[in-house]
This record gives sequence, structure tokens and C-alpha cells, in this order.
Amino acid sequence: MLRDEIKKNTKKFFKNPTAVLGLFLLVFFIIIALFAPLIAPPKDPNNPYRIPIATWSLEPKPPSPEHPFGVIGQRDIFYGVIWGTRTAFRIGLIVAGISAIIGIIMGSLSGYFGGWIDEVLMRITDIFMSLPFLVAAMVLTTVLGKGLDKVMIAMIVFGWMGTARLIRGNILQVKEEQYVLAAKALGVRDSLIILKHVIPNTIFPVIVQVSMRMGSLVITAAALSFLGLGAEPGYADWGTLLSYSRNWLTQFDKAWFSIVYPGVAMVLFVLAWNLVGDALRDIFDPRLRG
Amino acid sequence: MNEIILEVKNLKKYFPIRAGVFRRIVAWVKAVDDVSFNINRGETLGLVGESGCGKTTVGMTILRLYEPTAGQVLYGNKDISKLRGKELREMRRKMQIIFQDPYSSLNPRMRIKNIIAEGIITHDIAKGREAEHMVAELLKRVGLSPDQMNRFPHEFSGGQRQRIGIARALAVNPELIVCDEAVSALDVSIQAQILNLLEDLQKDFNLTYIFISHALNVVKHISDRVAVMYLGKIVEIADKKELFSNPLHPYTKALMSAIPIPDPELKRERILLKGDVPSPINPPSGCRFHPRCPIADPKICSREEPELREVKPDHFVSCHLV
Amino acid sequence: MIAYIIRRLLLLPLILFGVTILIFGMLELLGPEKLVSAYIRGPEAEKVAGATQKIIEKYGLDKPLPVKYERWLGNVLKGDLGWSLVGKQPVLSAILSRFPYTLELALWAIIPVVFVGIWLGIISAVHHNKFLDHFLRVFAIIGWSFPDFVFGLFMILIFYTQLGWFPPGYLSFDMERVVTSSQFVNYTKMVTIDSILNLRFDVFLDALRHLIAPVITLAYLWWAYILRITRSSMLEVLRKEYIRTARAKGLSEDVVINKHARRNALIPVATVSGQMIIALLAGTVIIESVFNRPGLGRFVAMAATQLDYMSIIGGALFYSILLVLGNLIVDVSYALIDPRIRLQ
Amino acid sequence: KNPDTVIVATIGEADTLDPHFAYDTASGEVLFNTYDCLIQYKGESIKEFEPRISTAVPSVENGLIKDDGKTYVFPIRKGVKFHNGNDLTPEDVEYSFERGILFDPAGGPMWMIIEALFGEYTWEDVVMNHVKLRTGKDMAYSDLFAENGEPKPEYAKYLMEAYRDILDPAIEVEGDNVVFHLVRPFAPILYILAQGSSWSSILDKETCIEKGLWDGKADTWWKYHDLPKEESPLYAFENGSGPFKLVEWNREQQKVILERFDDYWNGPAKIKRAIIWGIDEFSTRKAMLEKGDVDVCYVPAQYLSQVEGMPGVTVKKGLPTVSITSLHFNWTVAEGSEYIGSGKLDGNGVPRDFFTDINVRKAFVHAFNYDAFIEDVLNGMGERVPSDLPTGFLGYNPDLPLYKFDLKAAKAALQQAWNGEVWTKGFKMSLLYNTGNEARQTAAEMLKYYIESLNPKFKIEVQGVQWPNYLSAYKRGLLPAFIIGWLADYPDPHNFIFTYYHSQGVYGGPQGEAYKEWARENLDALIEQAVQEIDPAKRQALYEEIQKIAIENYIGMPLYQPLAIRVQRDWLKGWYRNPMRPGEDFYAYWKEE
Amino acid sequence: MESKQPLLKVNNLKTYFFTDDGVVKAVDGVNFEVYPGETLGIVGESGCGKSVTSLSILRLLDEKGKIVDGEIIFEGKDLVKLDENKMREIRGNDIAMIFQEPMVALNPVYTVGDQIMEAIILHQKVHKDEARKIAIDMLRKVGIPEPEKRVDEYPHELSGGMRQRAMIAMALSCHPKLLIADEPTTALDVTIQAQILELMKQLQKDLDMAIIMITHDLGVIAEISDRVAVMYAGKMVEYTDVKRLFKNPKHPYTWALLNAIPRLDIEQERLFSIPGVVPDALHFPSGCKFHTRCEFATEKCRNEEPGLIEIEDGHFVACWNIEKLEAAKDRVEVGENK
Ligand SMILES: Nc1ncnc2c1ncn2[C@@H]1O[C@H](COP(=O)(O)OP(=O)(O)OP(=O)(O)O)[C@@H](O)[C@H]1O
Ligand SMILES: Nc1ncnc2c1ncn2[C@@H]1O[C@H](COP(=O)(O)OP(=O)(O)OP(=O)(O)O)[C@@H](O)[C@H]1O
Ligand SMILES: [Mg+2]
Ligand SMILES: [Mg+2]
Repeated sequence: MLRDEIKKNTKKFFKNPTAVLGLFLLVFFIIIALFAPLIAPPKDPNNPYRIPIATWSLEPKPPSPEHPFGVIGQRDIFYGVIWGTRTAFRIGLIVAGISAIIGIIMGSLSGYFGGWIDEVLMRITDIFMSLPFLVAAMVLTTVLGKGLDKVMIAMIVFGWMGTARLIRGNILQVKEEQYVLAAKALGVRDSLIILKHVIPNTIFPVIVQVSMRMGSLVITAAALSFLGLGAEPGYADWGTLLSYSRNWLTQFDKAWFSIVYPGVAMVLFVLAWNLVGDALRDIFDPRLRG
Repeated sequence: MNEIILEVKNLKKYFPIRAGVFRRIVAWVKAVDDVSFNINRGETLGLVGESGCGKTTVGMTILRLYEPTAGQVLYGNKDISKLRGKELREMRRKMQIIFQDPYSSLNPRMRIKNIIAEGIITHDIAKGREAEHMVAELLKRVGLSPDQMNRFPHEFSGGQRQRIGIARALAVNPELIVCDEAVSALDVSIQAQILNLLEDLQKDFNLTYIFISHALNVVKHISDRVAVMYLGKIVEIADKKELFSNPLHPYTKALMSAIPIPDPELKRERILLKGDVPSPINPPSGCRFHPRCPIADPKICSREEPELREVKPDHFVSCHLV
Repeated sequence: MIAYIIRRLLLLPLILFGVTILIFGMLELLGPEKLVSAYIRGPEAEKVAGATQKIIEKYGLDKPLPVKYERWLGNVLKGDLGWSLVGKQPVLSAILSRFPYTLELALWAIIPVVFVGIWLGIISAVHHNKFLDHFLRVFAIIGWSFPDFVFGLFMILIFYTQLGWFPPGYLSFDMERVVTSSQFVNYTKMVTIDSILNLRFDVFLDALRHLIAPVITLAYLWWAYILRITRSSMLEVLRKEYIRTARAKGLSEDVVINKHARRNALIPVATVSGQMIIALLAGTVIIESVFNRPGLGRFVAMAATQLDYMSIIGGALFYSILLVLGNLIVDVSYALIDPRIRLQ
Repeated sequence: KNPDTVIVATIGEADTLDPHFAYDTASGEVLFNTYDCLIQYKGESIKEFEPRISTAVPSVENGLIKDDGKTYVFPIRKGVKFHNGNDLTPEDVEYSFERGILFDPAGGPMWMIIEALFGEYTWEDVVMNHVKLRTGKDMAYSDLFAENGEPKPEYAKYLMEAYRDILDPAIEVEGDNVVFHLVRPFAPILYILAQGSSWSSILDKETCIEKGLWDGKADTWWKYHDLPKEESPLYAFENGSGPFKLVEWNREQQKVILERFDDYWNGPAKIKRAIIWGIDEFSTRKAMLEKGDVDVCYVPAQYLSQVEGMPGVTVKKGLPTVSITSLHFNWTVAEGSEYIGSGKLDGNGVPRDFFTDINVRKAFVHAFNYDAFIEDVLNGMGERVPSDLPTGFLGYNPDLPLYKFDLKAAKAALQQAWNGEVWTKGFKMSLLYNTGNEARQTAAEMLKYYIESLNPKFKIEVQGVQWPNYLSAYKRGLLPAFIIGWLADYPDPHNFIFTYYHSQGVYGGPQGEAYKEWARENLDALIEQAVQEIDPAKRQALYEEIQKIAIENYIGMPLYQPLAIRVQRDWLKGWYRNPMRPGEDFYAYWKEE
Repeated sequence: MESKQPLLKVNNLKTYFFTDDGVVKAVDGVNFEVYPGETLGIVGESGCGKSVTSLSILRLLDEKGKIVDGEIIFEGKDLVKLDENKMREIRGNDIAMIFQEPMVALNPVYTVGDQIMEAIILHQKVHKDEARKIAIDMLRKVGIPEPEKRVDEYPHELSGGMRQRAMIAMALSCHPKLLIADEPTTALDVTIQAQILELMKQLQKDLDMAIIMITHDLGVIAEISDRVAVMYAGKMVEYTDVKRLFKNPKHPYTWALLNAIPRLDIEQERLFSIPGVVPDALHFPSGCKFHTRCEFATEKCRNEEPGLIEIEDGHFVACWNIEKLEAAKDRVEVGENK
């Protein structure tokens, strides 16, 4: 039964201490993201992602009861870290989700129909893959103009190819499986075959891939923000907070809290996804188990 | 008993080999090369031969899971290779296939119930409750408990899965079933169970089987007539008793002698063949068996392709030297 | 195999052509108004009214698309990628003159990545499920989760601000002067190599001192990555029947692992190392910015922040050519390790 | 460290080394040290001059300014050598200015000299005026040329005449002197020619022609007109007569290396080598300063605290500058602007002519905490000014009133604005800043903060965009209000007053059609009168009046005049402050522990 | 045969796998001996522990597998207790092994010659050129045409039969005293299988070595073995010489198995089928492991495990109900010889 399978996999998952740690972290971040308005109430509820100005002075301020993580770039780091969690989830889920959907569509068309459709789609995929992801995202963001939404668009535009290839490969494999032939022999329509036999058997690796990508997407977005291409200053985003610290780097007493808090949040967030993704991969992809 | 249900005429199936810079077709795998035979209603035709000789391809092409390169497959009197759309689907209802691999032939993410009901629903034989009822009946018929229909394939053993595969095929009331190595992957004790089941079903539903196997002993057990294939061709076809008591083609003879018999005291003369089965990409000229044939006559065998001749009533052989 | 390579070579122009369309398409998303800034800039330049329109006319920025593409492609094929505002040079020479710095950094990073990463991966696989394995796994996954720029910031914070060991930048002044002097021959423009060729070991050591922190930063993530790939590939190979065969022959564990297992395990590693080298080169965008090193990466990053469109576009084109060629080389070398492919 | 080398860590990098194209301080700094001008500022003064290539500073008293200020005579110094050993002659001087004017690249600085000599802003305008005079036709410059880039035969002679009859006579060699003939008196001209104005650098004619610059002939000059920056042979090459030679411009490392010119006419410099190094990352710059690897370091005001008290480092604060940062309003926002919400006064936007109402402007002007801004954001490194004219300039009067931070007044004004509609309906608009400029960002945030505190229906969105986009947005009149700075080209009030307040000023246009109309009625005439007046006292009065009008009408809010910071190692000696100097004067430096 | 000392003697071998899901008792008490020059067949259905038995002998189990009990005496030494270095000297030298899948048992990135020479150089301490000669010789001996050429080819360039021959050449290159062949012909076509079996018989005679032949094919067993051990679920159920086993099986499992095979030599109306499935190694039944599928099973079978007892000279059976089977043999019509 499916329940058994889930139970078995869940058991396997929970036997793996790193996976449990990952899940724990993830849940922790989800709670923070969900309760952000309670943990750090926004001054302007219409615009909660803008970190309210804590002081006019540009000088960083070390942690204090009022600003538990300190202040950098006139902003309360605590607020930024809390709401940055939401930003991170938003970036990861939207980008990974949409690019996975695009990838699935492209990959399925390519894999199932083969022939010239495959040839054309795969060449297009090749072309998009011929730009390093970071550079491509950077170029497109630059062209589209600054802003987190632009970064997300750029990462989607250049982020679907992996999934497309994965899906295509899997479909080519599944297509040869005898149960697909059997369905054909039963007279089942092509569209139903894709839907009922092919996609369900190829989707799990995609889920694993998506969960593994979450972290790296957040890193890329943060890197772009850090370089000054992503979210605008004052936006609740870890990369943006980190970019403030750049100019105070040489002074340990003024820099440490501005690097440590958002930095640690980010590392843990990425770590959480990677741990969970790793565990999922172990479960769904027995080839790489070990 | 003598109504011809399926007639295969000069069937060919070539697979292209693409290579080179432009992925052009550089050669063809002549997997099935001019094969003709027919099957009567209710009989079992065994198809034997070594791996790669084209048995599966014959089966798949008959069902039009592969498009034939040339030739005809007449079912009743309809040419299957010309059917399209609805007609083709209707035809597929009459012919089913059971696969060798009990692992990859069932979708691991579907419940047994849905696997078996898929055909029933596709062909509007029944719906909902009724379909479920039918599934239960089928499961009982193949020796499984209907309670198990909500399970997933991986919860079953190989033999049980093969039964599920059989139930799936039976669900659409087929007339003809192609059993492609249906028992090869099973342990001996399980293999016997499935063979018995197939025999029972044949009787009950008046099924016609094309039984594909590389195991001569299994084919012998279950078939009425047997065709022996070598490199995409049928080299001998005859009634089972006739073929086993009186094999004419040197390949058939060698094949029979090569099979170890579980009786240490039975000492037979072995015909040991030289070399390996050649590749179907560039099959040998003339008689395809001649490079390995112990009695080959260099004059004709390597030059002329022998035809399938009826040397005795209902015993066809394709050999120059018979 | 040869046919395969030829096929790849023939597809190459097609892909590159597609890349130019992709890149040109992005350029065109800007519209002529914004593109103007690719030609003039600076607040002072804006003191003259009406300059914008003049520029648009002069460079034909309002012409129809195909005309512009044709002209642009023609220029690109001639090696004219436009003027780089950031580089103060034609884009192509700006890129080419900066590339050696980046290549040097990437090469230095690749050495520890490949050697240490593979070595650790093998160790991890051999000690499967032992303490060392778990330790390395955790090490790897943390490395993989560490954003490079955060890591770089920490490196600077600790090793420069606190300890003063590894300064950012490229060379210290005295050495810089040596390098730019006429006695010093710049063979490759990669100072670590040139300094050895010039027998200036003081320069070499100084260059190394500046390299350590960025190299570690760049390498750490990929160490982790290669370690993971090697480990799982090795584990898979170790389960293979032929490993059992080798053991059954009585070979020592050393030979089994280093001869029979490793070569097979490295085949998938070879494919990812191709991607890795590319990603590493792209990663210099951030590393060079963080460590204030000259090079293509920082050039592109600066171009992006200063909206120097010609340079970013040129940089992107250059990176994509590198990537395409890199992949080709990887595929070929892949075949060299694996006779199954070589002899096809 | 490095006793005979001075290393400067700064941001940015020279844009071009062609003096007639260079229009930024980074380029200016290199040109300043490698070329000579006719005259120079005297020490720290921005009002007094000293001779340089010209052996005397023209004045009415010494007779070198004649014809009521329409003729300027410069006696050229003898024995001056260019870096390649050539002698500097009066012909070189004539050639230099003529080449610059003919070249007049779009976006370049030559408009200043052209304005001074001809009263127009571009050479093309001068040419077209001439063509109009001769043919009576109003045409565009490009109409004079055929497809192949050659002039149409019927116009070729006018082009030639433009040089022969207009430009050539305007600058002439008379014996050892070079003479400038102006079409009308133009008070600021000496500033424009003084050292620090790279556009007035003296080139070596011989080398230039060799290198492929304008060949000095009348009938081909248009081939050398408005070439792309990179096509200028002087782009990365110099052969000036200044105290330093260019050794290398390393564009990969944003580094310019200069070396002492031993044959400098005023005696060789004390240091042997000077390096200007662009290091964008402040932390890196700072670290290098701390370690003594660099001698001078550019420090933005907000990081002042990081360098104060650093051992071995001198920090000088509160140095005067010649620039202004202010916020101006757009009286007629261009159509299609995405920054004015709905474009209506419905609570979700502002009408395009929102700022024509003086009450709105008044409210904004009062809703900014000027003192807190200077204190907290600029770390005190700023000064308040009553109008868009820096302190120390002619026309500046400390008695003019400063705007007050007065939320009550702001509130009252907004309650009246648009017949009270603004107050009842609320409004919404965007304020942009260019990313990376934290001061401007904070200014925008602060304005937002106080305006929004007046009424919850007021919404200001603060948005960051990159500099080129910012420029393009404000220039196209899309921004309802914009913050922008102006750095003096020359220390004359005209350079500011015209720019900000004249309907044709660079910042006049972006204030919208309605403003231009208003300016034409109220200010333009005064501004034009002021620049032609030679008597300083009269000019002072005129400029004060202009400023008064601007202040009373709330034309913009001058945010601050920045004060500069000088951060250098103690061992660097010889530094002095002259706000008109684009960077370092290496000639004055030496090092001493 | 009794006169000779056994070359290998396996006593009560127990090999368990300690997996995440539990302990897999893959081999749970196996005894047999192999005499010089003879062939011992081990037969049983998939998963019954045949391969694990053979791997235990060479101690090639993966890290989860442990020999938990028993001894493996080879030429007087207990291999279970031997240190790893000594063991290595035995592997490939005294005891060689060939595997089921010739496709995957050869390393794809080294030439066939390389892989054969490796063992020769290691064990015979000869020079490379010498080793190459031996390798070519060996290849010729196993019937590979043009061995001088083939020696430099990669495994993927050889056909399945050729690869298995190469495997055999590799195994025999050091003249082992014992060859363990784990289903060497299962993956091959019958005509090729016949060639390989013939070759093995030939080589056994030439080299005078003992063979442990592992297979699930009773036909192969009948053809090649001298004595046979039948395994079921990790246990030995019957152990005797080949003729007796086929003529007079004493264990219900052996007997049923023999009757379940379709045969070429006799007519069968209907196959005898054993109900149920082979039990999963994680959940072996109590008592006699076969009792769940045995038609003679009694309460005793369910609870007590029968030991392997010698019911007649050299015929060992582990069953509580030998008599019942004898009675039933008459009842069931198996078919007759042609
Ligand atoms: N889809 C295909 N594309 C190319 N070649 C194929 C394809 N399917 C089968 N072949 C080739 O056709 C030949 C016959 O294959 P087929 O599967 O019919 O043999 P078979 O007799 O069923 O063998 P086996 O006993 O191994 O199942 C083989 O050489 C095979 O490699
Ligand atoms: N590495 C292992 N880890 C866990 N269980 C194992 C391992 N190897 C074998 N087993 C289990 O041990 C039992 C015996 O396996 P073995 O390979 O000896 O069977 P076999 O008789 O050789 O079967 P086949 O005929 O399929 O080769 C099986 O149930 C198998 O699942
Ligand atoms: Mg088949
Ligand atoms: Mg086995």
C-alpha cells in the first residue's frame, strides 16, 4: 500500500540523523516565515518586506535589546533576518517551482514525441545551457532592471534546462518500460499514457532535484543582491543585508553581527534544503544510495 | 480447431542504426526478416530461438507495438498493419501480451486494481463498481486473492506479478495472447505454476497463444506447434510431436542436443556448434546458419538462401540439405 | 567516436548562433533609450542637453531588429563587441586582457578541488559508513551549503582583518612593480607562472599569498561537490561485479581501489568536472569582487552593476564560448578514459 | 614605505585621456598631472590665478584683457618641453583649442569654451548659425552631409568658412602671444582656462597630427568632428608638458602609473612615481591604508569613523567643495510616467502637474530634517546652503534664509494644497535614487518618513535604480521629483545658477514644461544679464536677487553642500586643498617619515 | 572417493547479513566437502544462498555480511580464521572463481589481457612479458580464436560467450586447485552454454582441479556434477551423489523440483507445481523452512528444524517425513521415459 511505502520511507528518513536535522531546520524556518508578522511586526503592513529605518545614521550599531541582532545600513538586522526567511522561501519555491514546470513541459514533449520536436527542443535547451547560470542570471537581471522579481525571472528563464533534461532522460527510459508497452497494447491513448504512466514515474527525481536546487537558488539570488543586482537596499533579504557589511568588513566589532546573523540564517537555510534533498535522493534514487 | 485466427505473411521488421555525423541510417538490424506462419484458433504456437533472433520483435510487430517494415499481419481477414485509431484500439482488445520481466511490466506507482482495470475502462467494458468486481473475479481466476487489489506491484513476488500481468491481459477478453518469455524469469517451482495456469486459462477461455521462449523444454511442454527461429528467420516449423521426434534442420537438432537434461544417466550425443550467433546487422549470406552449421555445403549454403519448404505434411524446413 | 566529435563540432556553430540570438535578444529588451548609456555615461556627460538623441542616431539604435542583429552579429564576428565603459577598452580586448587573471585563479582552485576532492571522495567511499565517512559527508554538505561570498567574507574577516595573513588584491606593490618592469617578461600574463619562468620566486610567493584565500573560497564549495560525486560514484563502482572479480584474483585492496575502482569511478567525475570548471570560472564573478582581484569575473560584475551593457553581453558571450568549448573538451577526454566510448 | 612613490586608492577610473573628451574628475586628475594649462589657481584659492604656460594672467590692469572683456591675450612661456622633447609653441596652444572645438564630442566638455567664445553650446550650433546666415535655411547638421559621410558639394564651402571665418579668427597667434576673441564679454572665461580644466590642456600639435588627430586644415575638419571616444588617438596616450608622464594605464587593475618628467619647465617633481589606483571595495582600500600600502585613500563620509584615529593616518574633515546636492520638483511630469501612481489626485497617485502648486513644494521643503541629515548621515560632512549655489562663490550670501525643518508648516501647506484635496484624498508617488548612493537613498527615505508621518494617506515609495536608468528617467521628465548633485566645472556662479534655474539649464528641463515657462518669465533674463556683467559687485546683486526669487518660490530644496574629507598617511607632505583641483597634485608632494 | 582427503570442507557455515531491515540469514548452516578433481553441484532456487556460500568461501562478502559461525577448511587451514594477507594468496591462486554475468564481471576500462595478466604477475611472480605469453596461452586453451589479438581488446568488444571464456581463462591462469563457478552459463544461450560446459569438463580433466558448480538448472547439474547439494532458504536439504539424487530424491523439495521442470526427454501431461513462493530471507519460517510449501508437513515440521542426516551411505537429507514421500511417489504419476 502507498501508506506502507510512505511509512517505510518516512522510517528510513527518520533513521538518518542528518535528514532529521534538515527537516528540523526547515520546519523551524517555515515557522519563522509563517509567524514573521508576529515575531517582527511590520511598521507598514502594506509593505512588510521593506525593513523599517531604525536610525538615520549609517553607522552600524551592535546588538541591543531594542535591536537584538544590531543595526546595519540604518536597518534592523533582526527584522531583516526574520522577513528574509519569507523572501528566501519565496525565491526558492517560485523559481524552483516554475522552472520545474517549464522543464517538465519541455522535457515531456521532447522525450515522449522524440524526432524533430526532440531535436529542436534539445538544441534550445543546449543553447540556454551554454550560458553559465550565474552569468546568465546576472545579464538578464541587469537588462530587466534591478529588483528581486527581475532576479527571479532571470533565474527561471535560465533554470529550467536541468529539469527538462532529467525528465526527458527519464521518459526515454520509462518509455521503454514494459508497462508502457502493455498500456499501449491495451489501447490506452498516448495522452493518458503520459499522464498516468510516464509522468508519475519520472516526477520523483524532479522533486529531489527541486529540493536540492532550493538552496543554490537562494544562494544565487543572494549573491546577486550582494553584488548590488538583486533586491534593492532596504529590502528584507539576506543577501542585501550581507552586502551592507561589505564596507565594514575591516572592523570586527562593527561587522561581525552583520555578517554572522544573516550569514548563519542563510547557511542554515541552504543546509536544511540540502540535507532534506540529500535524504530524499537517497530514498528515491537508490542508485546513489550509500 | 482449424480456423485460422492469425496469419503472418512475409513479415519484416528492420531497425535502423544511425551513426556518423548526421545520424544517418548506416545499417539496419534485420530483426525479423521475412517470416510467415499462421495460427489456428485455440492452439499454442511456440516460438523458440536463441537470444536476439527476433522472437520478441515478431510478437511486438504482430500487436503493432512496432510498425512492420514490410509484410502483412492478418487477423481474421483484417490487415492489422493498416488499422488506425479506433479500429486499431478495438483490435488491440483482441490481442494481448504478457511480458517477460515481472518487474518492469507493472507500473510501480499504480495499484493492482487500477493496473488490471485500465483495459476494462479504456474499452468501456465496465465502470466503477462493476469494473472493480471484474477485477476481483480476474484476480481469483489467476490465483490471487481479491483482497490484494489495493496493493502495489512491489509487494508481490515475481510469480504473483506474472499472474497480475496475465489478469491484465485477460481483462479485455482477448482472443489471442502473446506470451513473451512469460516464465523465463521465474524460479522453476513458480514457472510450473504459471505454465499450469496458462494451460487452464486456455481451456476455459478458448485462448490462442503465441508462446515465445528460448527454453525449448518449456515450449515443448506448452505448445501445439513449434516454430524455431534463427537470426530473424523461421528455420523450421512443425507440429510439436513431429518436431521433437524428428527435427530436420541442423540448427534445431543442435539446439535440442544442447539442452541439458536433468537425468545424469541419460547419455546423449552432443552436437556442439561453433562460434557465436552472428549479429543481425549483417547476417551471413545464403543460409544464415551456414557459418555454424556442422553439415553446411560450401557450394550452396553460403550462396543461396533456402526457402521454407514443406518437406512433410505440416512440417516446414528451410534448409538446402534436408 | 570520431563521428560523434565531428557531430559535436558541426553543432557547435549552431549552438553558438543560438547563443548570439539569445544574447542579442536580451540586449534588445533594453530598448534604445537605455542602450544609449552604453555609449555615453557619467553625470558630466549629461550636462549637455540633446546628447541622447544624437547618440541614438549615430549608432542606429532605432533601426529595425533584423538590421540591428545583422550589424551586431557582423561586428561580433569581426571581434568587435563594442566599447566597454568599465574596461575603458574595446570589450574584446578588455575581456582578453582580464581573462588570464581569472584563468590563473580558476586553475589554482581546480588543483585542490580535483586532487583533494577526489582523494577525499575515495577515502569517504572506502570508509563507507565509518566515522570518517560521516565526517566528510557533513563537511561536504556544509561546504555545499556555504554561499561563496559569505565564506569569502569570513575569510577576509579572519585571515586579513584579524590575522593579517592573506591580503586581498593581486600582488603587493613592490612585486607589482617588478612585474610591470621591463626586465620581467610576461609570457602568459599569469603571474604565478611568469614569476617562475623569470626565476622571481619572491614574486611567486607574494602572488601565492594573495591567491590562498580566494582559492580556498572558490575551492571549498567544489571540494564538497567533487567529494560527493566521487564518493557516490565510487560506492557504485565498488558494488560492481568486476570489483569482486578483482578481489577474487587475490589483488590487494590498494590495487583494487586504486586501479580497478578509481578509473571507473572517475568517469562520471570527469563529466561534472567539465561543468565544474565552467562554474568555477563563473564563480570568479563573486570571488574576484569580494577579494578585489582583477579579472574577467570582477569585470563582468562591475559591468553589471554599472549597467555597462556592451561589456556584460560580451562577457556572457565569452563565457558561453568557454562553456561550449569546455564541454567539447570534456566529452573528448571522457572518451579517453572510457574505452567503451572511445572505440565506438 | 615606497619613499619616492605616492599611491592613491580611490574609486572609479579615468574615462579617457583625450582632454577634449574627458569630463570626469578621474580623467581630470590624470590630465591635471600630465598636461599644462595657460594659467592656474593660486594655491588654495579658487578666485585668484597664477601664470603657468602663459607668463602672465590677463587682467584689465595689465592690459591683457581688452575690448571691454572681449579680447584676452596670453603671452606664451618659452623653453617649455613636451614629454617627447618637443618645444611648446604658441601654435601648439592655438591648435589645442581649435582641435577641441572642432572635435566637440557629444557629451564632452567643450561646450564651455564654445559658450565663452561664441555664446553657443556646441560647435554644430555655431556652424549651423553660419549656414543659416548664408543660406537662410534652418537645417540640421547632419543634413549637410551625404550618405558617404562627405559633405554635400553645395555645403562644403560653408563648412570650410565656418573654420576659416569663425573659429580660426577667434583664436590667433600674435608673435609670442595667443589671443582669444570673444563675441561678447563672458565673465567666467579665465576659470574655464585654468589648470584643472582638462579641456584647456595644451597639446603638442606635431605629435597630434602624427597620431592622426585633426590635421590643422580647414577643408577636412569635419572628419575629426565628434568621433567616438575610443577612436581618439589620445584615448590612452598623452604627450603633455605636465610634471608627470603616463607610464601605464592598466585597465585590468584600474591603475594609472605616472612617472616624473625630468625636463619639466618648473623643475622636476620631488617624487618619482605616482599611482592612481581604483579600488571599488572600501574595505580593501581601508585595509591597504592601514597597512601603509597606499598613501591616500578615498573615504566616503559615512565611513569616516572607521579611519579616524588610525595610527599614522591624517584625517582632515570639513574641507570645502564646489558641489551641491539638492532635490528639485518636476512641474510637468512626462506622460506615461510609472512613478506618479494613477496620475490623478485620487489617493493613489498625483497629477502630472502636482508640483505647480507652491503649497506642495513648500510642504516638501519643510518636511526634511536637514540638520539631522547632515549630522547623522553625513557624519557632519555637509553644510547647509540657502540655494543651489555653493558657499564661497560669488553671489553667495549667508544671510539668505535657510529652509526650516518644520512639520507644522508642512502640514499647513499640504492642507491648503490643491484646495485641500491633497489632504483629504491623499497621494502616492515614487522617489528614486541611484543605488549605491546611500546619502541620496537616506535623503529620499527621510522625506518619505516625514511626509508620511503627516497623514497616513500620503504614500511615497522609495525606489533604487542604477545610475544610467536614473539619469534617463529624470532626463525624460518621468520623475515627479529628483535628487541630484552638481559639481562645478568652473567656480563661477553662472555654472550653478544657469544649470539649476535657467529654462535651458541642464536641470531646468527636467523640472517640466510648466517650470520652464515660469523660468522664462521670471529668471532667464536675469541670469543672462548676470553672466555678461563684468563688475563683480553688480553680479553679486543680480545673483542674490535670482536666489531670492528661487527661495521664495520653493524651487527645489538644497539638501547640502558636501564637505570633503582628506585621509592620507602622515608621511605624505605637501598636500593643500583646492576644491577645483580634480584629485591629487603630485607635483606638490614629497614623503617624509 | 572416500580414500581421498577432502580439498575443502565446509562445516556448519552460517553467513548473515546485518541490514537496516534486520538480519538476513542468507546461509544458515551448510556442510559439504569437495574432493580433488571432483565437481560438486550446488543447486537451489534464487535467493536460497548459493552465491553467498561461494562468496563466504573466498571471504568476499561486503561489509554487511559476516560469517557468524562454522569453519571452511581448505587444505587443512580454516579460511574463516585466516588473516587477510594469507587469504589473498589463496584467492585466485588456489581457489578461483567465475561469476554469473560475464558482461559485468570484467572491468570495462582494462583490456582482457591486462586483467588476466594481473593475477599471473601477482601469484606466479613472473615478468610482464612472460605473463602475457601465459595469458595468450590461456586464451587459446579456452578456445578463443586469435588470442594474440584478443588479448589487447576491451571486454565490450567481445561477445558474451567470449567474455565468459576470458573469465574462465583468467580464473584458471594460476592453475587453482578449486574453481568456484557461480552460475557460469545462466546468462548465455543454450548452444553457447553447451560449449562452455564442455570446455569446463575438458579443462577439469586437463588441470585436475575440483569444481564447485553453482546453478539453479538441474539439467546442468545432471550433466556436470559428481555430487550435488540442494539448498533451500539458506539450508542444505539434500546432499548426495548425482545419480542417486535424480533417481531417488529423498527430500520433498528435491522431488517436487524435479517434477516441476518441463522435460524434453519425457512426456508430461501437467507439471507438478510447488505451491507458494520461496520465503523471504528476512522472514524465514520456523522449523523446517520448507514446511509452508510442503504437502507432507506436520506439526513437527512447523516447530522443529530437521538436521541433515545420513539416511544411507553418502546420502544426506534434512526432513522429518522421508517415508511419506516414498509413499507418495507411487501416487503421483510423473510420466515415463520415452
Ligand atoms: N528497438 C530496437 N531498436 C534496434 N534494434 C532492436 C530493437 N529491438 C530489438 N532490436 C534488435 O533486434 C534483434 C532481435 O531482437 P529481439 O528482442 O526480437 O530478440 P529476441 O529473440 O526476443 O531475444 P531475447 O531472447 O534476448 O529476448 C536483436 O539483435 C536486437 O538487438
Ligand atoms: N549484500 C547483501 N546484503 C543483504 N542481503 C544479501 C546480500 N547478498 C545476498 N543477500 C541475501 O542473501 C540471500 C541469499 O542470496 P544469494 O545471492 O546467495 O542467493 P542465490 O542462491 O545465489 O540466488 P540467485 O540464484 O538469484 O543468484 C538472499 O535473500 C539475498 O537477498
Ligand atoms: Mg525477447
Ligand atoms: Mg547467485
